[in-house]
Amino acid sequence: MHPLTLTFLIFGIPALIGLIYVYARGSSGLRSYTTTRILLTIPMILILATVVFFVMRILPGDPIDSTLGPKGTAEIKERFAEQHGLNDPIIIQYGRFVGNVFTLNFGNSLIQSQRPIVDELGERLPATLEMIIPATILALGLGIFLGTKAGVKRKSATDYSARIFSVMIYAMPIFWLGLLFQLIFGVWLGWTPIAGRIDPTIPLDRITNFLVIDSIITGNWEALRSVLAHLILPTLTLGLVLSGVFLRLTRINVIETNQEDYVAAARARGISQGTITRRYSLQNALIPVVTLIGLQVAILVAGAVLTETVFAWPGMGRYLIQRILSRDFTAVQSVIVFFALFVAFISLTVDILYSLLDPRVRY
Amino acid sequence: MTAETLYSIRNLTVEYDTRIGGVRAVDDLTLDIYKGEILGLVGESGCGKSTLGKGMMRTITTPGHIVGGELWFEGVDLMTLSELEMSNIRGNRIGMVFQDPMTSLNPLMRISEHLIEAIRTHYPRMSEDAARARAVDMVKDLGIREERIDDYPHQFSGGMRQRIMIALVLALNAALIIADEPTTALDVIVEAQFLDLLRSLREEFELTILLITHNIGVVAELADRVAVMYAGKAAEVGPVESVFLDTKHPYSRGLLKSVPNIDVDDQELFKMTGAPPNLIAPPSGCRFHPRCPRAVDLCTDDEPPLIDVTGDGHLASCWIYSDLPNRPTDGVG
Amino acid sequence: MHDPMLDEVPPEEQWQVDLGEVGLFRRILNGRRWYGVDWWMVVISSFMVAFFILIAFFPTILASYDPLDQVGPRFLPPGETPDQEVIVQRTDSDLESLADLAVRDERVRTGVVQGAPSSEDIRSQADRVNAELEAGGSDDEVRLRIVRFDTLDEMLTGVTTGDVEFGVGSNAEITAVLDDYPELFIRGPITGEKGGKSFPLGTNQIGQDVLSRLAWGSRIALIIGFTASLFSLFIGVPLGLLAGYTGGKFDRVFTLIMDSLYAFPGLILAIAIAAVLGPSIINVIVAIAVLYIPTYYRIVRGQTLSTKEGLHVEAAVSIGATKSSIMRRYIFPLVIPSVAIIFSVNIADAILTGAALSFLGLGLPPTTADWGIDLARGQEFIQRAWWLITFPGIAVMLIVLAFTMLGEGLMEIFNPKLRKQ
Amino acid sequence: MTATDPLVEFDHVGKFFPVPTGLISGLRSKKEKPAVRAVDDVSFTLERGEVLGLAGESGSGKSTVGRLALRLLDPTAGTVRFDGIDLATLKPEEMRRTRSRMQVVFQDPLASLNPRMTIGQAVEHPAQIHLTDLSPKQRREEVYDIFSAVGLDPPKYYYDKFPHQISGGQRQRVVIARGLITRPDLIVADEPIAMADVSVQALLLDLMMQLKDEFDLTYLFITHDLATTKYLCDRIAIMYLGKIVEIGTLREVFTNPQHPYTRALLAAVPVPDPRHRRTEPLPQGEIPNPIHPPTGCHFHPRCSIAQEGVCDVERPTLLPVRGIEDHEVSCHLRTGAYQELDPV
Repeated sequence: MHPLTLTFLIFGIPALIGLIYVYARGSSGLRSYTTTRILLTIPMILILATVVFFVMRILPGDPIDSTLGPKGTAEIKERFAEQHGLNDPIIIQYGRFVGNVFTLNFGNSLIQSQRPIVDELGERLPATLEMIIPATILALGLGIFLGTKAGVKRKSATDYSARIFSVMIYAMPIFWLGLLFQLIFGVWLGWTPIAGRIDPTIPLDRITNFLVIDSIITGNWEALRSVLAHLILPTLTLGLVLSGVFLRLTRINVIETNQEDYVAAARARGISQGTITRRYSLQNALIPVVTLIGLQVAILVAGAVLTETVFAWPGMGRYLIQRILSRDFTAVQSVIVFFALFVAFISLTVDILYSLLDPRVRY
Repeated sequence: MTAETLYSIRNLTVEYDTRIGGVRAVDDLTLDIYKGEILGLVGESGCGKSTLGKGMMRTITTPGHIVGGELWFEGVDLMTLSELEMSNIRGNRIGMVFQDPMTSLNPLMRISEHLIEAIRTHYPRMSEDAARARAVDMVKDLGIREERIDDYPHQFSGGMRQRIMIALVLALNAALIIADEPTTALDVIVEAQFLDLLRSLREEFELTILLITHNIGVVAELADRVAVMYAGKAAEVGPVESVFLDTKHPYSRGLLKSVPNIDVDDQELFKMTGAPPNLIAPPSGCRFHPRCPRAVDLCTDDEPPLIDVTGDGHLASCWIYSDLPNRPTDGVG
Repeated sequence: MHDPMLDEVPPEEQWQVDLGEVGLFRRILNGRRWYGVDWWMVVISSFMVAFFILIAFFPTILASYDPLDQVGPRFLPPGETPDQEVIVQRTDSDLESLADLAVRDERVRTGVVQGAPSSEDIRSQADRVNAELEAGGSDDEVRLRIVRFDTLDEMLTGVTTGDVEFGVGSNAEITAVLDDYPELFIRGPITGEKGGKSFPLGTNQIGQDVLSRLAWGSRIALIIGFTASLFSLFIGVPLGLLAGYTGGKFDRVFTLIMDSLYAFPGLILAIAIAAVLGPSIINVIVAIAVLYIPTYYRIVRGQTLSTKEGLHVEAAVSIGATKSSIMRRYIFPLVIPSVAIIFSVNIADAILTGAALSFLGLGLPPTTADWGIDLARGQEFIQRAWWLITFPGIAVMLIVLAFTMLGEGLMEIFNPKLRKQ
Repeated sequence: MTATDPLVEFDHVGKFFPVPTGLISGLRSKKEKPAVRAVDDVSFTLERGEVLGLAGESGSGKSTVGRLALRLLDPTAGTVRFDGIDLATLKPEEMRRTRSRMQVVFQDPLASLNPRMTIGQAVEHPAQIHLTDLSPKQRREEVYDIFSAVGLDPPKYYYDKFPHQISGGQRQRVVIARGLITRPDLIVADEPIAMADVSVQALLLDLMMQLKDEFDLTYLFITHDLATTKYLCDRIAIMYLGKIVEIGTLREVFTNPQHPYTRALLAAVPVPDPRHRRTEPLPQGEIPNPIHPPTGCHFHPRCSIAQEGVCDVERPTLLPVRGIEDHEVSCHLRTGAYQELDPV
């Protein structure tokens, strides 16, 4: 099974279940909201694809020259252009390109390896996801926990320290934080490896390209240990920076819900502060936070690109940078469009999740 | 009417610190609430009535704090209780109903969850089913269909939600209900329905209700006794008929006569001069003296005590009713 | 139904009449007691911002060298005086300086320790001397025969025994053992200059002064930050205002475009644009600016919509004010404070993105003194020179922190919801 | 524009707001889309110099009528005439000119004043727009005069103050002053005193009466508080779910209320006199959901005298009460063919 399809299954199934629940049990308002939301993502992807397509074309720099470099004689360039259909009129290229986007076939990479891009992505997407998922979990956990603590006890020591932490982390350039961790934990203390996904000397056959899963399936415990060790620093880097964003979001919302009448009413009923924080302030505060998680995906992906560069992590981000530096035109386009699909998909799922959370929307 | 006192407030003082300085919203206030009565607490905005309500429940949060005074309830001074002991009383012995029904219920919790949570907070030993049964009874008592108990707050109208708030209080057989502007956010007809409900509940559950409102008509219609507040102090306290018909304090006179009355034709509204006082630096002596037609030097010098003018519980804090020689005269009007 | 102002904290307006005249400065001062941390945040961050702007205009305050010149030995740790290469010779040798060797016709035997950088330094010094001689017209030439000894002691004994005419080694190491070789003395540094210069933040892999590069780097960072933010402000704000006020198709179309751009990972777009445009400061600015237009658009449009629904705009319509005067006097002044707050947070983001682009090698031409580039180069030598990545990183963080704290503090003070308590 | 034309005339005016639904149902043809009939077939006239009270609970459409009169909203059906002119026919520039003759006072004074403009500038702006013949100095004098007229003394002191620096009552005086400076004929007051304290309410009501004579104004006074209308108005219209159910002189409506809803309203208003006891029974239930109003007469589900087959089927229209002029009611049992069925 192609790793890419596997990844789509891991994410696709829960989203599909959510969708079925919405159409089965949701109110008419919710159903029309979801259909609108789905229909809206199509123009969104189209716009992004078009922006990327034209950004590549109209700006200076002839892709063919820069790809083939000096050794590209006239007729080699001609054959190359012909082969990749670069001579066809713009409109046809655009039509084919849009067709590819929606059929998820990204054609072949322009340079030497000429491997179908889908295979390239198949290797790299799991690598990026293997880092992004734990980072997001860390970010959400830490961010929401500290955010609630700060929001409930406003103008107290915890509130100020949490805010200082969130501003510091927000200002921290993610690639520098990575370098610092490498320096401290890698070079000085030597606790963790500082680059790559696994110790090169350990053999591990790749099934899903999710090394954690592969090493578990194949029962290769030594590989598992090495993979986990390699995961520590990148996850910590990306996770901490993201936690700053969630902390601020949760804090502002918790403060606002804490000022609502129903919190005062609950307190007047003698409900314990713990229950009030959990069931009244936090639950209501999480609704806006969930909606904004969709938007944070953009920061997550950008962060991933930088973290991969610092830790030489063979993921989508690094692949994009390498392809850009080597002027591989179609690869760059497809990776960017893939990111667009990824972002659109996540924000759509988060929106549906939001509507399931809030009874006012559900009924 | 020497009824038994349920809640006795002694010299309560509550201060808010704002950007411009400390503000005494409630200043050395003494007031008794008798068992089984409906006491109307009326006054204009900024007079401290809502703060008094919160003070009695000790739910004042920063920037406000209770500076002094005693809160005697069922033989205990609530000021001496720890926060935990106090939270046992809140909801269980003293219930509170708020002004805006739209925002007083947690939008993410069903009505049944609200009720069961409140009941089991104070009676943890009670099983889930028993709590739910009690909740259903309570809701039916207040005219809400049983099958709607699992709906969410946004599925109810304003009037219905206010009844649910009452249900939350009665579910715990609270002895005292503090209702802070309960009808202000309701339409006229729903308000009238709600007042009738409060009156019938008072009989059925022998409740004592502190009705805090700015609407003088509501107080006249529902309250047995009324306390008029001005600038953090009690200006006049007494049975509703004698306060309305034989008003003693000049401020109450002005206040009660400046309200349009639908039963009176070609009514002449009383127009009070000046504006509510500046509580950071309140006027010296009697706080109403700058706006009082009867004010004399004595009023500007020292504060008048709350005197029992008629001898049967009709109190007023005004020098007219003292026996001092230089006291102001009481030309009616 | 009506709800008279029941907030028990007495309505402020009443005694504002008497206290209205509190001077602006005093109101800022007594704001401290009330706003607490936010007040401190704004004050501290304003000083930091002022400091960075000062350095950007006058980098020479901190930078004592040109950021691009090679002014010292490579990989010199911060604060250390360089361990100079010195010539050690017998006390009885009359060799004054390297130039005296030029007259010798055969190669002069020179002792060095295996693996030390001395051989390379002495040879490059010799070349320099020969160049001077040649420039001076004489055709003499210093020719050396490098003799490698396994240890420093062997080399020094070689010099004492005359096996080699003189030896070259690290000043620190030789002085430590000089007492065991009474016949030897240190002539002085091979370059002839007295005492090596130390650099407060050390030197990088080419020998450039890290501190100077930091100072000049602030100029680049601020240029990118301000210009990119201004660029996106001048496009995003008017569009947002217009879309918010006029509504209709214009609003729907632009909102769809802006929302799609907003949801898209900005850095990727910037990378694509910067990569295609090629490394130059203008391209970086354009790439970042395009990124932040949606931010301004969304916030200003939201503010305009909520202000437009406000009663005072409906009242303005009812007094017969023209559309433009409503926009100018009733909506724009209410939206401006939030634009100022976004602007400061936006500069912080722009600087961060600029540094990220250069770190990825897509931003500025490699020769510019830019923190991102220093960090990227520094990563290669992370084992050997920790200070190469530390100081540029701190610089980026501090400048971004300054602008973010300014934005965060102001947001807290101006946000009416939070001020209610 | 003849002298006898009423200042304001509503002729079968309707205002329907589409209910926001998703994209899909949005594609369906316009007519099926559910719409809230905020104002539904309302007709009345407002004579020059008169004070017409427009009373009703939330959702009755009274505020919408106010905004339609000022053409802050365009009617979906029917015509609104101001001094005989159909407002819909005016071109934007002409409409702007006419605005000097009609002004508004909203409920929340703080929200209706621009926080970034001093109250002097706020009141001066309409003068800048409409009184173009005045020099800046004369304009400022004009503002000072209006300030004194509304009781903001000394005017110079208040000129440079910002809205948040003065009290609620003073702010509402500024809003009134802003309306008066162009010497309008009509003032639409939408709950003008609702947010003020009791003592301030009395002062504002008195001020409005005094200004009516001084500037010979006509008021459209919108409120939910019937007691205030009794104090201020000449004629009063009661609205329920977008329709006028009863309209007549103050004496008629208060002493001889015809419509069951009016009677219920009058009974429900709390009276500041402890001896008062309510006689009329209260209607059950609450105001229905405006998106799907009840069939026939909207009040029939809550009405104590509703007749099966009549009130829940036919829609009543506003007809004169028998034998009394200037008092109309929209109830089958009180007018028209079914009068004999009236149980009371």
